[in-house]
Amino acid sequence: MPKMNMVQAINLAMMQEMASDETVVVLGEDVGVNEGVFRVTAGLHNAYGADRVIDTPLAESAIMGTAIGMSMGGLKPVAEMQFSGFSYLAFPQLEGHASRMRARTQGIFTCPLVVRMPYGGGVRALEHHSESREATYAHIPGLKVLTPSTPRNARALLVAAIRDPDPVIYMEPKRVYRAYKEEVPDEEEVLPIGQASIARKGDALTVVTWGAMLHPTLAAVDAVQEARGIEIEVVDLLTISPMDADSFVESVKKTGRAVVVQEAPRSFSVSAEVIAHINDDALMYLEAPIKRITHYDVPTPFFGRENYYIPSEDRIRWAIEETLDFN
Amino acid sequence: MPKMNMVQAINLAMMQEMASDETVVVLGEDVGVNEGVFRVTAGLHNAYGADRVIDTPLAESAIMGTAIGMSMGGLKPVAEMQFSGFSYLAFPQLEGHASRMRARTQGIFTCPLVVRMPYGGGVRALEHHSESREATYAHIPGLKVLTPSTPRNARALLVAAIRDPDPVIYMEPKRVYRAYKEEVPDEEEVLPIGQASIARKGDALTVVTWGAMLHPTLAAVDAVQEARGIEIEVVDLLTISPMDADSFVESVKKTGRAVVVQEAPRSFSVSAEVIAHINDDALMYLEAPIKRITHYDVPTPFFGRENYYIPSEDRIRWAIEETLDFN
Amino acid sequence: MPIKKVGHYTVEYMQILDEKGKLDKALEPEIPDDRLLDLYRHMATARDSDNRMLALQRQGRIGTFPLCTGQEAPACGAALAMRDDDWLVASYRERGARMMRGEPPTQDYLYHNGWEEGSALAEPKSMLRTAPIAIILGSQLLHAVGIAYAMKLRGEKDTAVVTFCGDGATSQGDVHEAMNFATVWNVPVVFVVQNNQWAISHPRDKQMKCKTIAQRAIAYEMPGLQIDGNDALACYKAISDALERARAGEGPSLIEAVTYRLLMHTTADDPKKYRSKEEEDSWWAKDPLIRFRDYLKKKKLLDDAKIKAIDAEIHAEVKQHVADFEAMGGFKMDAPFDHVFGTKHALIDRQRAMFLADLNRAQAADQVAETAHA
Amino acid sequence: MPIKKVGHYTVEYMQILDEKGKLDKALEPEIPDDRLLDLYRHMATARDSDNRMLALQRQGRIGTFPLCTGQEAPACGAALAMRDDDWLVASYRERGARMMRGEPPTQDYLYHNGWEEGSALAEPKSMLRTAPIAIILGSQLLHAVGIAYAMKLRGEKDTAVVTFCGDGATSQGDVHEAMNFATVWNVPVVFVVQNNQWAISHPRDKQMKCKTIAQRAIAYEMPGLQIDGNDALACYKAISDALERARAGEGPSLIEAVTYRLLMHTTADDPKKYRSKEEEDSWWAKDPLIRFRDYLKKKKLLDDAKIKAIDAEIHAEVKQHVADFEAMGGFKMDAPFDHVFGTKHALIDRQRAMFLADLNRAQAADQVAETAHA
Ligand SMILES: Cc1ncc(C[n+]2csc(CCOP(=O)(O)OP(=O)(O)O)c2C)c(N)n1
Ligand SMILES: Cc1ncc(C[n+]2csc(CCOP(=O)(O)OP(=O)(O)O)c2C)c(N)n1
Ligand SMILES: [Mg+2]
Ligand SMILES: [Mg+2]
Repeated sequence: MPKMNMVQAINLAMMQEMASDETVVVLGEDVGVNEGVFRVTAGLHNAYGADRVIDTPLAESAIMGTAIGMSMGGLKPVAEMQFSGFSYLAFPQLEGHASRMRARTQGIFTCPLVVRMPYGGGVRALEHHSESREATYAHIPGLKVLTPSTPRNARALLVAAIRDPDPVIYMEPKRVYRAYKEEVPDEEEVLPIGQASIARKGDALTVVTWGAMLHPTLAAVDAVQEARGIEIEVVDLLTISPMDADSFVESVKKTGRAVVVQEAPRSFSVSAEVIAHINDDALMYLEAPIKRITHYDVPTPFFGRENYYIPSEDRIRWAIEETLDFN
Repeated sequence: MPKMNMVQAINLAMMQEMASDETVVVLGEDVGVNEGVFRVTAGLHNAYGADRVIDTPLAESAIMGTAIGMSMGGLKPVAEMQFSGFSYLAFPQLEGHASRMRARTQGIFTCPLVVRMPYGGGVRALEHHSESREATYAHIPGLKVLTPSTPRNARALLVAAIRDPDPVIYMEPKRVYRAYKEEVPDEEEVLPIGQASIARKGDALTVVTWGAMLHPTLAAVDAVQEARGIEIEVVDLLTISPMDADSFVESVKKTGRAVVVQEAPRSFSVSAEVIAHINDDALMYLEAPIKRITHYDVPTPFFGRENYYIPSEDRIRWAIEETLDFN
Repeated sequence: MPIKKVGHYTVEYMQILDEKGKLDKALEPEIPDDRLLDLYRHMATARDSDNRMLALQRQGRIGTFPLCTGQEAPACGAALAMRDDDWLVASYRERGARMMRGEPPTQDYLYHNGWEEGSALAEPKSMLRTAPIAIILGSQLLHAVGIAYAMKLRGEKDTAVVTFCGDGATSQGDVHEAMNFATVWNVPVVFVVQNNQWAISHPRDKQMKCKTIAQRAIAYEMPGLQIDGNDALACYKAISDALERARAGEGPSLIEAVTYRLLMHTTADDPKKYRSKEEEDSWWAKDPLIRFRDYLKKKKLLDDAKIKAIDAEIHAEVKQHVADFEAMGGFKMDAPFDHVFGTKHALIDRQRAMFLADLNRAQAADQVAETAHA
Repeated sequence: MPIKKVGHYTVEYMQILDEKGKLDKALEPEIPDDRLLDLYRHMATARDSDNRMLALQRQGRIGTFPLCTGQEAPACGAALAMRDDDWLVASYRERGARMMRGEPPTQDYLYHNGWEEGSALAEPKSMLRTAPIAIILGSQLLHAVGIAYAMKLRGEKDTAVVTFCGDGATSQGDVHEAMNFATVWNVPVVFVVQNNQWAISHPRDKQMKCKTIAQRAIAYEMPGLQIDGNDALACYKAISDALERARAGEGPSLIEAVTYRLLMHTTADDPKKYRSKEEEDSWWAKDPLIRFRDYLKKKKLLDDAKIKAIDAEIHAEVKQHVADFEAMGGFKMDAPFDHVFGTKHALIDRQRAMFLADLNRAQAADQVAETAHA
């Protein structure tokens, strides 16, 4: 199997889906000739031409609104928001139409489309280029929200997203884009939407995380495991909405202790939903409060301070240790 | 004290604040000559003229963006979104600017402004006119989000919002607009932002709710109290963000049982945040899982079905009973 | 090099059948007699339906709805110019166009009584190319552009999209973005703006400073035309011409149809708050339905007796449709769970189960209550 | 009534000092010598700063930043035309204008090295009327309109707002909404579009079909003018004239400054992916800085020796600013908690306490690690 970074893996998914399904089109700012500001769409324009790999004028609402029209008209658009920070201009179209075209028409019209967007911090970027707002999309019924965490699952989830009959928000943790390589099969690989993955098996504590946070989490977990000779379970959500609550609820029933790690600000976030599910179905198994390690409820600072605000391996490790030690 | 419905009470707040502070301006669609589609701005245009009560062209992003400019330029704009369902067009300006102008410039520039919007269902309205998406705003650091529940607190909170140095999202439960009247003092009354209210005192169980849901909640609570001869504590959040977690955490420490009632869809919502706070600071006091009574994770149905989707007094009562009976 | 002129633009206005019924023979479109009668019938049906729905709404038998009285010409004129496999991407004031495309009026009633079933119809075939009513102003124009792009990419040569919005909606950013994308992509779209002078209480001259909406086309180097929107012939002709250009690969056009909303914005609105009886009267004098009816009379396609008969027929039909609508029922309460996603997920299934349990419990409680009262 | 013409519009282009250095005497603005030299100095400083920052960025000593080389004329020309109590609401490519308004260049370096301190300055007074850099394309034009509304309502008679965006940004809905609101409100705003031919990799002719951006003004019944944006005199004059109209209560104007981004979009961009060396060269031949310098030479305000001296001075200053910037430090790590709200709240206080506890723990751990290594 070839080794790829996440950029290459996402590219592979689009390359192959465009080859096998001629209704798939890619659109966005600078996605064609320039091959994307992160080169995620490299080679697509060359291979499939300007009509299927569309360099759009500069307007996110229009990219989203026309993608909705394309999906109603029989295409499968994969729209790129250059950065998630500008995707809010497309939010009204997503909230008002994509998420409920199916409900509005009881399935007569649907919006099978994907919105890809790099998100998250840690790359020393300008203002608006480092936020993590998956909760904003996840709270809208009718949208599916995915956050891959590794090259291999990024590819397999994007394939699933493109084939899915619903609008899918596909949030790419840009900090992972070129962070490392992983084996990714050339042949088709599809991961089911709505299903979490157990990234580490264990029984001492459950950590729930997703996206870029998987990596400092695994490092922290490794450190604690080594120091204490225990095994910690790590649940990588992969799909934020609809959430696979069973994955971590079952885990917590076993471990009795949980930590949630997210890059987003603390309040009204995905971590709260994870806690709510544990409360629903595993409260009586809990031996300690669930700790959440998050960004704080402050506007995302410019990059000079960002490393102090995004959860670090240290902060995650301390939270795990404290939760283990609670009694 | 005169008796007023919520429309009149909100109107009173604007009328008086415009009188005492000439930098206060009101802007929005149909807020002037027409006095608002719900007549919430009745009399303002007459009293303060078209320059301070501004009938804008039809564009929510522009209403918000110009309001931001006005606030930077020394005015205190009170912008109306005709319905919260159209406020998402203003979301990029709120997320990208209003919420972080202060952080971006370390306080050199600020956006003291209020965005009023009727929200919520139960009034047999057209599509997009019945959603309850307070979580969407609450998740953005730098925004304050308020949901009054009665005429009197609506007035006192709006006064606070207008005087506040930060951008405040003021969500008006339109189902309550004309539902009933309450005594509202003519004299100044200001409620602190960021502080919940104890709507009923009790020790058997804690119900946390806000906005329109306060009323079916109180009815359900009354029914259970009467049937069982117990006392239930009801916390009315009033401010969604920044949340007054102590209010219900302290209550739960006393009661050991809690129910959260919200009109919004279930997942990634304010109720999850309430549960997360209880987990943080009162987990070990809990004698039962916290039940949440919510809308479901489906696009808000048209009004023919809405009564089955918005929490009813019955559903709230059953949840309270089940939580009381849990052991 | 003094200041150079680098562009020249003009804005044009078209009227074929004027307020006084005077006809411009040179511009008169050729329309077969049966189609002309069909146009009249649908304009009149839309009008009758408005009246009927208004009465129903006042009696609480239907929800809030927007009225189309006075604006029948652009909608029905468009539908007459369109083919079944053209797409209609309308707003909420094009009742007549939807009917002309074959939508049973019961759909409209259902929709405005709060049932998704009212916008969920796969038949006739044209319904699959009739987008549901769009309420977020201006947002639908982008869908129209995307649909047109899809048609073009999929190699459809002979189809186009007609999309509608109001004068107020033109202030929305989406409308600008749609016109810009459409012209850059050169896709087959006809943008029809129903300039009915008001956006709820906001008058056109405070909505924009430009003298015409047609001149907005200049910003996109697109053909733009202002027409008398109360003149059904001008509506038909302008939209036909634009459709022809679209089909020929010549791209989008903008048509400003100058018309008037004769009644309230919706049943929740009171126009007395913001406009005068005189103004309204001046527009009743330009009533598109009367004007078109008189044209058909002059053409000897109608006479007073025939008009009376047709109007009575329409009235009876509308009444029947309302009766049909009111006989409908048994809507599936958990249908929203069927349509949130096109795939199954445990989370939705569990919530449906919770929903149904509560529903059953409520119904059981109701039965107990009823029995007790019996 | 055949088709009537109801509107006539023309679009104009202004150039004063052409590519070859030829001057239109009739249009030449009267600018005092010291101001002309000041303009040169700031254009040259912006250019030198670009180069310096590029080097720093490549060495990892500063973050990603947008370059302004080639576009000094519209920004500096605007600043020259403005007063201290006019508002500047710019985008991210107006480095020169900010400096001319008195912003120390260290601010720019701080900002682009990830510190809010770089956009948090209350002095000189003009800084309180210089909005922070706006990155969300087009969004700032609405702020400009709101600020202008506030000025007008507060009775300021002699002040106006100059706002900037790029050719790409004009595709955004916010830009349309801003121009519409500005004209309806008749507020004192000058919209300057820096049409630098590219939006990252997207060329102007695929951004819009219209031949000029100036003609967009027709859509709002607003004065619009296309100018040579590499001609500092034209930039100054067009913006001065528009400001004068604005101050006189005649409302907003649109100016399209035709220019070129000679270097990369930002340091993260590689223009070789999408445009040719020939194209770039053809625009280097129109370099606004050289052209303006030669004008000053012809005016005998400069000669080669003076130029050399000034350029060396600028170079030394920029170097000094960089040194000053790099000497800065000790930023308060928990400052974001100070500025999330203007009021105190327990939730924020608690989170700050958590933050500080973790920060201290991390620093303590670092010290332990350092001690261990020592
Ligand atoms: C984005 C958005 N904002 C506000 C509204 C509320 N609203 C419904 S219709 C209307 C006026 C529309 O005026 P116009 O576009 O002229 O269309 P008309 O109703 O006159 O046909 C308003 C403000 C809405 N539906 N969508
Ligand atoms: C709303 C929004 N979308 C996307 C971006 C990312 N982006 C930054 S600059 C740029 C191109 C801007 O082109 P133009 O407006 O012509 O200005 P220029 O950079 O050429 O000065 C893009 C796409 C952004 N900053 N804001
Ligand atoms: Mg209108
Ligand atoms: Mg540009």
